[in-house]
Amino acid sequence: MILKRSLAIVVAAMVVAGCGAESETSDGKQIINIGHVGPLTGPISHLGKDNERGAGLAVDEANELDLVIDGIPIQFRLLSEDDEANPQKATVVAQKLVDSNIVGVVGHLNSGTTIPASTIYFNSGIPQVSPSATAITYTHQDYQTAHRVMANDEQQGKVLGDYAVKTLGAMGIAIIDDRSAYGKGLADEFESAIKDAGGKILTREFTDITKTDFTAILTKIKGLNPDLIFYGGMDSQAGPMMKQIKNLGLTSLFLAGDGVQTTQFMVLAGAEGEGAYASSPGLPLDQMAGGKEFREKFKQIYREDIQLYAPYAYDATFVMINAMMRANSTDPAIYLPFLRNTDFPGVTGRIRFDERGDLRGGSISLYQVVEGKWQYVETIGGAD
Amino acid sequence: MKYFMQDLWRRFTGNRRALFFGYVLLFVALALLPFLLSNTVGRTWVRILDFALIYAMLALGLNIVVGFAGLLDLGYIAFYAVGAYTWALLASPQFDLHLPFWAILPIGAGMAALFGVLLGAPTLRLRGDYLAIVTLGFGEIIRIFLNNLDHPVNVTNGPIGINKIDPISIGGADLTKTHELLGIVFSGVHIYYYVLLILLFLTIVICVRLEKSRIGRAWLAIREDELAAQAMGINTRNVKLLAFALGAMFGGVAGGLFASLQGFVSPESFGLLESIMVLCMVVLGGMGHVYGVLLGALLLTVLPEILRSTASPIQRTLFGEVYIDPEALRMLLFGLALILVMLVRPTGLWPAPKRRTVIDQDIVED
Amino acid sequence: MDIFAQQVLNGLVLGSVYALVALGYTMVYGILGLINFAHGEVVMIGAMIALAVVSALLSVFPEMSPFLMIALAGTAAILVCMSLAFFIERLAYRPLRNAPRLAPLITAIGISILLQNIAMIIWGRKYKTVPQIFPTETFELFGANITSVQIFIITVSALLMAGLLVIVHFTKLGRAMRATSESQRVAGLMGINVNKIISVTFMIGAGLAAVAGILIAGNYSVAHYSMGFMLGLKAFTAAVLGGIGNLGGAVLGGLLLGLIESIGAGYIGDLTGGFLGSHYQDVFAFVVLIVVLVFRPTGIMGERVSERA
Amino acid sequence: MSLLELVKINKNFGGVQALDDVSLTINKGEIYGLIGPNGAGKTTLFNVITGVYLPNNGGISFDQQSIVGRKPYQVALAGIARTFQNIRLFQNMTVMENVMVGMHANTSTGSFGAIFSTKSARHEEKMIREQSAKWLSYVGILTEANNLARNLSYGDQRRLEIARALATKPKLLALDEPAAGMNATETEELKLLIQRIRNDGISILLIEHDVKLIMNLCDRVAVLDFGQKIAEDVPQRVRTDPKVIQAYIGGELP
Repeated sequence: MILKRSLAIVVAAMVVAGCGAESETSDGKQIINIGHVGPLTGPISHLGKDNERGAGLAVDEANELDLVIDGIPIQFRLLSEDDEANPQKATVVAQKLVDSNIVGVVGHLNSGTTIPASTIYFNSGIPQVSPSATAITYTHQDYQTAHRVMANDEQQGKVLGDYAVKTLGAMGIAIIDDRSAYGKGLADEFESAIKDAGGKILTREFTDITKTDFTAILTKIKGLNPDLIFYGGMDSQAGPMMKQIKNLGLTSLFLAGDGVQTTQFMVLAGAEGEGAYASSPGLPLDQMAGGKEFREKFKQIYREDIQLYAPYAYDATFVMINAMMRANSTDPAIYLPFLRNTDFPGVTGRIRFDERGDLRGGSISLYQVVEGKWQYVETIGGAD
Repeated sequence: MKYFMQDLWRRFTGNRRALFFGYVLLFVALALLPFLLSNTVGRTWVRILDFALIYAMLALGLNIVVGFAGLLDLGYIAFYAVGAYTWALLASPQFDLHLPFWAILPIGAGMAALFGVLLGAPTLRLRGDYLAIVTLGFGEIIRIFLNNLDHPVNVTNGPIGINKIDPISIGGADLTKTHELLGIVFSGVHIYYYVLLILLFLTIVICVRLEKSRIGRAWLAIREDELAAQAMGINTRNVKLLAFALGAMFGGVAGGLFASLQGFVSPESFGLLESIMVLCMVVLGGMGHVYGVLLGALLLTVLPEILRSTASPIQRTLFGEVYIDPEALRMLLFGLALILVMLVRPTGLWPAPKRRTVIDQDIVED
Repeated sequence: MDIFAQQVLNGLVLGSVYALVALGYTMVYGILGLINFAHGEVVMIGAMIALAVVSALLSVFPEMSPFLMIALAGTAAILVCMSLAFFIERLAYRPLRNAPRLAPLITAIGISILLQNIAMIIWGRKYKTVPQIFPTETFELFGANITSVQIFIITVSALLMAGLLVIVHFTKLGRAMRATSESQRVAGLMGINVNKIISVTFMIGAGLAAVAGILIAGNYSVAHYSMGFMLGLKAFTAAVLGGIGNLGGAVLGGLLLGLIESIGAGYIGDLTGGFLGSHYQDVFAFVVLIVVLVFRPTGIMGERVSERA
Repeated sequence: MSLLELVKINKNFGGVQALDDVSLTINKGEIYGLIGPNGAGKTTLFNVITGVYLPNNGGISFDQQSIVGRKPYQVALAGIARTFQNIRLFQNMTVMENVMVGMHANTSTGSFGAIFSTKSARHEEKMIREQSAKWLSYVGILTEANNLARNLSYGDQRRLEIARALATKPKLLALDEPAAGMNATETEELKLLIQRIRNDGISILLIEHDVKLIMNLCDRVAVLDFGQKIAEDVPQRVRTDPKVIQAYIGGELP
């Protein structure tokens, strides 16, 4: 009885929801659905929204081109879902998107949600391009559908480790991570790169994404007097952390991954952010063809700066559309092999996939905060 | 289910044939439901239903602890985690163990029950809200350990989680894949629906039987008045531990099924909010009342999903434009629903009936 | 620099904030026996309001004295939080005063979800920076570094806690509050307007929460709509550790929790050969809580409630 | 023959001597009364006997066994059933269920039996219901069986508490002010009930404020004052004991 009652509600709700889900536009174009998933509620929802906007901008731009695939005029539509950064919800919305006849999905944001969802996309043959999931596991499941347009933890951690020891000359190193899949993954890879390069790990400390007080671990680190502190985590922690580092009188260098190379970090760290290093996969946006335009257009439309991964979501969407164009088909089964063979000049760099779906020869750029701005330092890697 | 159906049909018809007919109808309806859903509103809803059944099992387990024995447990999700990780460790490439489901299910249930006793034991002297915060602490401790047991020895992979967990398979047939039987195509979520439905049915039977038994009465007695219960010769310590253990057991089974359905577990799934959500199901539905709790679990799993699909269309229909972010609105309405339901029905949507027939009328009239 | 002194100082700063928030929990619990789960969200609203006021003032009167600015922002935050608490109690708790014990707990959770999402709609999803209206200066104290903001936090918390103790123990209002927490029925018979006292208790707690919100936002320079939830839980833990319902206990519990977290994260890792490092920071806090409660089931300063027959 | 024997029981709360070297003996088949002015330590003594409080020193033996340090439920299992001064029923359970809980001590179905509804479990459950119904009719409230305990009248709640205690099959029934708040008719009915229980072979310890009831009902009476036993004898002699009269100045004694 209960089930029947709720069923009635469900059906009623879906009828309401179903309004406006036509398969053709008024001017006779066929609508092609591309899914996007990220956390749109909860503590990291600002990043989810950022990705959604990046993907949305790509879809809008593609639609302005009046694309024709296999003789049919096409209009793309982005179906965006909220996975709340919760693995269980991630599979529900993944299934929901599959049900809505998407031809591909841009997402998810976190590795923790991308991995369980990838099974559902794989089983349904839906190509998936994650803009920002960097855990190695994601592409090591032998799913032909799984791709990402960002260097994975191993690639990035290695570059950062080498850079810390060889370029910055740091020997004694303290590592902090935020115990998220991203932070831990990056910190682990960084640690092994440091050891390979002959550096010494003085301590590994931990925090979590709900904290803003790091004085206890920083004080402990201060007692060890490291040359460099590495943080595997996001900007919203790194900002206050940087302040506390300076307030405690620590003089060690500060290095972090792509989660920190943001304007938000500089805003949060303020003057204390000066001198911090962070990496970002790909090339600097402003050096890339269309990069500057993308940044300005983004700001103009959403009245907010890019948070973090929007350019990657933008690229991920275009990589997918590009594969459809080359395959001359929107059928996932047909364009999937074309997606694997992508060679696309994205705003974040040249995008090609290896046999696992990882970014091939992904280059990593390093930046430093100089006079309150992220200053490009150099790009490492990029060759095959 | 039996008591519920009997009650309902007696009230409407008082007719035994109608009762039988009711059973058949319910059976058919439940069996056809996934097909109906996947053909009208999409297969997602079958998956949502799967999760609703898992949550129902969880809520019924928590109801033993909170509803029957009156022990406010805010860390119940820990047992769900223990069950899920037990399954994940025993049936995945992690240690290259691939035990069959009929072996893991009891092991997972046993592990969870063991944890129930271990975590329950130190809390026996505590009452009310002290118990709440300690159980909350235990829940967090379990999650933090799962999140960090990747070194010095790697057990859980830490925050990365465990992937490629074996699904339930019968005779070599993987139940998360699509199968064809008698010309009907069953997809993974459909098959899991039936598996979960059977297990939920068993859970309900067990809960109802326990409630009406000597043990159940002892729980209720402790909930009502612990000292008076002791004066009746009830060993409150053992009976409370039994409640923790049995409640945890259901959590463990639900966790194992969750792990095998998802194929992936990570500590993110077992946070404090999940514990609170399950508690909301119990209280909102009607604490101590098996069918009320069932209703609460189904509503609180399905409601957010309905809001997910309706938050922006409704705005568009009403105002012609989407003013509030649909996601924010969804959670806003959810919070509001919790408050309103409690204000209107403080004992829950479907509380335990005030008069229970525990005595046959003929004994009274003797 | 003396590492140990620094860790103790870190713990005290963290602990004084916990203590301020814990007082709100413990006051409401003492008087109603209710875990006000939405209290952490009140802290967040306090921080957000103050931040909004400061930002507005900075853009309109950039030359205004920082002290006046913080005073205005503080007043606004306190007033908003107090009225918020008034309405929360009135709408979500009062109707349930005679309901089953868990019903108000669920409305509290509902309020918490509601406030978070309202804040998200109003102030957005991003972490917001708190402008530094005072220059940060660092001082040396017993070999430890302390910033001007931290000194401010400890001083303000200590003053507020002392003030609260004076109100509760030496004023008519305080007597009425204590009487109400002993027995609402008897207090009512003695001519005390119980509903009013409960409202006032909620509002005082909310005022403290608003101040705590401002102090936290000022110290860490960030504010976010989800900042209140974990903080609230920690503070609740602190209140229970000290003995819930007991004001002195809340202060003690808050300071202790701060010290445990700080010293635990700083030293336990080395003592256990790296096995229990700073990732178990929250575990230490909970383990101490559990151990204390196992030996003293009503907290450190809680009354021993022996079961009467 | 003695059933319960207290030897030099002392109990103090934070320096206040609530019980001071109290010794007393209750014989089998006896109705034993315990009186004393407010604050004399009656309820404390009661709680010491039933295991709620641990005495600071002293011995308690019941049925030739020491029960000092036993938990309340162990005391109940040993054969001492009790009622409470301020009625403590299981309010939201039915009258019948309350008595069924009383049967807990003498039944054995565990969770296994309950879940699988084994034959012995069903058999025992049937026995529990029949026995409970019997106890309800014994105290005269069988017609209320299906009502919630909290909906009973005051007098019936007292009766239910007694029925529930009897269901544990005690050797000694300890009643803490059972007549409190009762009118004359109800008290008279209670008196008959207590006598009937005694005649059925259960010894009774009765704490009462209603001195008249004690004097009419009890075989022997002990008087407590400031934690000390100041008299113990048959009612007629206690009534005329000068120490007792002294303790009750204000003329409460009839």
